[in-house]
Amino acid sequence: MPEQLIPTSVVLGAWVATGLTLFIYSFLYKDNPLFKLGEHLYVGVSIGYSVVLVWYTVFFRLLWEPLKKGIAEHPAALGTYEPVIPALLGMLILTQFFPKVSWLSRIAFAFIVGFGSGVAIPRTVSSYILKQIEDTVMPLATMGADGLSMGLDLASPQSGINTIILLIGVVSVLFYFFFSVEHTGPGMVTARTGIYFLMIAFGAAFGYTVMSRMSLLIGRFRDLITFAGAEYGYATPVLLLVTVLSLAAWELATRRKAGGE
Amino acid sequence: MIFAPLVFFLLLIGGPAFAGPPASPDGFRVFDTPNDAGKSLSLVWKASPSDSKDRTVQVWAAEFPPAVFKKVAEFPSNTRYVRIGDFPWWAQPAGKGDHYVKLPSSQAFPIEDGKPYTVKLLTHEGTQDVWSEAAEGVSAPNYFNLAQVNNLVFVLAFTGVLLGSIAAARRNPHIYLRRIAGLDAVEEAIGRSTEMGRPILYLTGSGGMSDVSTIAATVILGQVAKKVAHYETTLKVPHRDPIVMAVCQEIVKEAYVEAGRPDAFKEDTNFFITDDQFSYTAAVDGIMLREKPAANFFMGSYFAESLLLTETGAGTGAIQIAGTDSDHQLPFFVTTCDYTLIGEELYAASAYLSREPVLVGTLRGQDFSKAFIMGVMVIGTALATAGVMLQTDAFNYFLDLFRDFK
Amino acid sequence: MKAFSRRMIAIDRRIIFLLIALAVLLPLLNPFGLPIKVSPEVKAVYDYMDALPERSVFLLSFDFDPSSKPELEPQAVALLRHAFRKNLRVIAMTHWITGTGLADNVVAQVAAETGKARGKDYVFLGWAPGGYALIISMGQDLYKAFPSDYSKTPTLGMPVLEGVRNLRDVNYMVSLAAGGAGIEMWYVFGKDKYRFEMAGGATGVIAPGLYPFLRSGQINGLIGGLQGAAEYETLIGRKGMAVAGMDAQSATHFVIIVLVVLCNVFYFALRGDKGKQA
Amino acid sequence: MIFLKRQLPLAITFVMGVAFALQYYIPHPVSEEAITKVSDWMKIISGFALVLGIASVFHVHAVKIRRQAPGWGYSGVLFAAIAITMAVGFWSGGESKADGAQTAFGWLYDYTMVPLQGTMFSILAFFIASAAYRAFRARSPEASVLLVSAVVVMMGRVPLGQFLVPWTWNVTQWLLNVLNSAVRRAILIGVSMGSVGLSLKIILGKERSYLGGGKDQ
Repeated sequence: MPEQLIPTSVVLGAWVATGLTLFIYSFLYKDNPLFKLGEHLYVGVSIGYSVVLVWYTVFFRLLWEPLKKGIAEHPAALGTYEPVIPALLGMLILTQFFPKVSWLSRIAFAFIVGFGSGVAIPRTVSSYILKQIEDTVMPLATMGADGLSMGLDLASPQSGINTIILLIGVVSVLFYFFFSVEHTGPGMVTARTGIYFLMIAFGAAFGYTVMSRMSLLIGRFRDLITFAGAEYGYATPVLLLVTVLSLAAWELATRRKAGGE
Repeated sequence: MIFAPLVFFLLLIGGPAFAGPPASPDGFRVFDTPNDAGKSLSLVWKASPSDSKDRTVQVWAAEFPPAVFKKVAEFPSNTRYVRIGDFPWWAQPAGKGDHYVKLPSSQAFPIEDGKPYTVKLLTHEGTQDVWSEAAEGVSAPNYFNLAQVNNLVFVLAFTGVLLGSIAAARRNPHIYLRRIAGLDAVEEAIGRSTEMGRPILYLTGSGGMSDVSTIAATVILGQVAKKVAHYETTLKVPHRDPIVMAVCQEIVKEAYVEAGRPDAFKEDTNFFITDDQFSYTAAVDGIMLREKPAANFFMGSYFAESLLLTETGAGTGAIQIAGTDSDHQLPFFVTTCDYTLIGEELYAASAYLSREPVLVGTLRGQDFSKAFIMGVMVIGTALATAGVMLQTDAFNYFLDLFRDFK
Repeated sequence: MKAFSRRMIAIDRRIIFLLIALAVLLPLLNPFGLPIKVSPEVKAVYDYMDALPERSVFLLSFDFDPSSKPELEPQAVALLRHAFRKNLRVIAMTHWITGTGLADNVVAQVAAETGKARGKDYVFLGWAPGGYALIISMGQDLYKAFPSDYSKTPTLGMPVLEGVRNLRDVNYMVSLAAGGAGIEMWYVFGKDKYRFEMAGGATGVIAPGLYPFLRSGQINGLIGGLQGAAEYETLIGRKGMAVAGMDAQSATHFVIIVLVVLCNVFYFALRGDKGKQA
Repeated sequence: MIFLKRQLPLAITFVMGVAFALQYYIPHPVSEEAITKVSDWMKIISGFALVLGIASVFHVHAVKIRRQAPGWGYSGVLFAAIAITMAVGFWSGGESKADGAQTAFGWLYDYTMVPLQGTMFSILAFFIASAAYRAFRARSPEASVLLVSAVVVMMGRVPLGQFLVPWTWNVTQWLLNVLNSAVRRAILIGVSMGSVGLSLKIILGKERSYLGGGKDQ
């Protein structure tokens, strides 16, 4: 297969993407006009994007189309007009613009907050309380072919010894969170154990995340390396030079200004 | 003890040879699957000692009155038993050790609610086939999931404990609360901002108004704003969700009124940036770099943006106080902020800051419930271990109460 | 020592940033190829694929979008290179509409470098809606599920699909997933019913959660994250993006660890001095 | 009037809260349908609320431009970016692909939003390093424990570490599978107590600050 020529729109895209990437990275040096430009462009595009998306997916698909279809098919049915309810609630939120009647928006807030609180209760109890208890409460010993045994293998998460460690960890960290109990005497020992568990876990989670964060940077750099190629018109080196030069010029200008004042 | 596996082994290889021709399954029943949304039937029959992996069971079903039967499932006859942990003891569809098969509606054999179906089993071994009696069943959706009744009881009991401790706190408001350093620092952070003449930045997290952690963050915002109102300090609250923004607007306004400083309230305290995660982060980082707030508050739920925000804030030398229930982001808050409210402490913060009996009582109620859960875990582990040692399932009557069933 | 330590402990963050940037960039430009330990779960995928006879059917499902590209693209490339080298027939597809363009590029690129022809040696079916329902429909009739491929060529009669009626005729299948649903879905609605062997490739974040599937034999192998991709590249003897990426990973981790150690050295130097003063 | 301003919102919260808490225990399809429907409603309500957000953005930046505050030019850039994105979006009918070809809207997304998102995200790699340098000091026994476990896991995760110190891999697995799960479990249980407690207080009308202050009498 012959080497494909990259379409102009892709090359243009590569330049735009590379430029914006470098502008944002320049923030690692310090706040500067290029970062401000990148930041405001980014925020602007994201707002515009949300507006378009909300228009088509919410107003069009969830509100207008069902209403239109419903009115055409069952104009008399009450269910047809159901999307009007959230539309009305949405309008109530907009009363915020008019201080006199802005209290009406509370009705919508009550609706949203009530729904959220209600939905949360049984689901939280199910997956964050009962499920967690269920997974913690495990027999410490197993009955095998050769009788009763307690697993001492640290490498197997289900072994008896790990079940005990897990139990100690959960109980001591939970104890640390007690608000109305003084952390003195045996309580202090338990709470201290809890703190150590917390710190080890936080350290481990931190160390574990390093890898996936580095993967992101590697991915980003790989794109920049790709765009450095001749087929993209050497976008990366050219734009890198432009960025560095403009930063230097800006730095000089601000220094001169500061010196002049 | 050595003989046990040997006997088992003999049974395994010898089983089919001694068992003779397959017998038709005993006690075969078909009924509506309990505790479900309908469109499914349940089949139950007694286990037989001659069940083996070489003997297969086929499920054949037809609409009633039966005309053409269709094979809908096939499996070895020594599988699909009711096991401990599948169902709670108060909602068992069949006895322990019975065979249980759930027959959901499928493309191959759709099941509709309210329609009768006939099902029979074909036991097949070698060249021999034996049909069971046919049984009829009608599927229907149910109005209550009995298997989750323990969840409901838990919620009701927790409500009771909560209301009880709130009432108790009203009668006796002097409850000991241990110190939380992050909350002692709130006042200090506000004071420092005032001294330095720099603004205070407060973020409510990434959640919408139906997220409980966002609600907690807005409640704390009210109390922070009340303290801020006493000083001549600017409060800045950039938002990702317009509804949260509107709610916070009301909360902050009210806080200034309660503090007796309605004149000091500025309409532009709360403002919206964008609903997109990383452009919001870029903009907030920009605010931190340009306006150099002396105190940054991060409350509510967060995702990957957490470190992008806190590390920038640390670079500007602000006092940073975080509070989040997002356990995956806690390591980053703990390492980059001066104070972090870990998990539950986010929900306790408003009680600490306000000292209102309702809130303090809630903490007491939560402590009781936590103690109860700790007890359940310790006792449960002991009972589960005893169950293994004594070879009994009697303790499951207790353990099942704290399992999550779907 | 004290003055130096004080200066080093308050070191400008930008120097750290620069070190990290270099630690990523240099290995990417010039991989030093640290030895990669191949885990049995990756070896299993390689062995199965390697044992397939020529012209066997290999189905690769790209169940991710550009945000997981850094980890899953190298896996896809390594698998495709292996498949094309073994002269397998490759069917590629995606369940994620946002991943369609990315998947098409990857398949076309690897095919081009190995001189394989679209329609004859491989086909990219593109995206179709339905999720699990799509798998069921592919299990019944592939040509109904995908009447035409991504470039709008009718699938019926394509040389690459000769003798393939549905998923039962697939010899090996790998789902590269950025969410648990990808691999699990392929197992529950595909492999379980239509009896083809399958493996999974996943991002580093979700891979640990898939080990139960591996242990129970629901998938015969698992490629996890960039590390898994690097292992696969090592196995096929073509070190590529992932091996270079792993070098960068090692380098950055090493830089951070050295920084942490140094910072503690400086910290103790300062504290020791303080102790003397007191 | 007081009823409308205070009692009605509280009543709505109570009814919604109780109804959707009970919804969980009802497997009937009607209950499933109700929650799907109301979730859609929430999307519609937030759609309307976006108007509020945009108004806020316009207010903030229009003021900047009018006062010619420092950096007001960037506010102009922001408006331009919003306008262009919206124009392109509506012109493309909100679709990023039409007939298999990329639309202008799709192009804008692929070459601005995607790389910018990736770039901001990847800055974490730098920050995680500088945060580690600052925070991982053996100031106290707790800090030392944090430091050691982080370093061990960092070693155990990459080929170089596994090569130099092979045992770190096993220790990493153990730390993550056992200690980390224990802590996460405890945090989750604690958090659920807090969040269920707050939800109950809201439903029962004991916490009403989200309605704009107003304490329990």
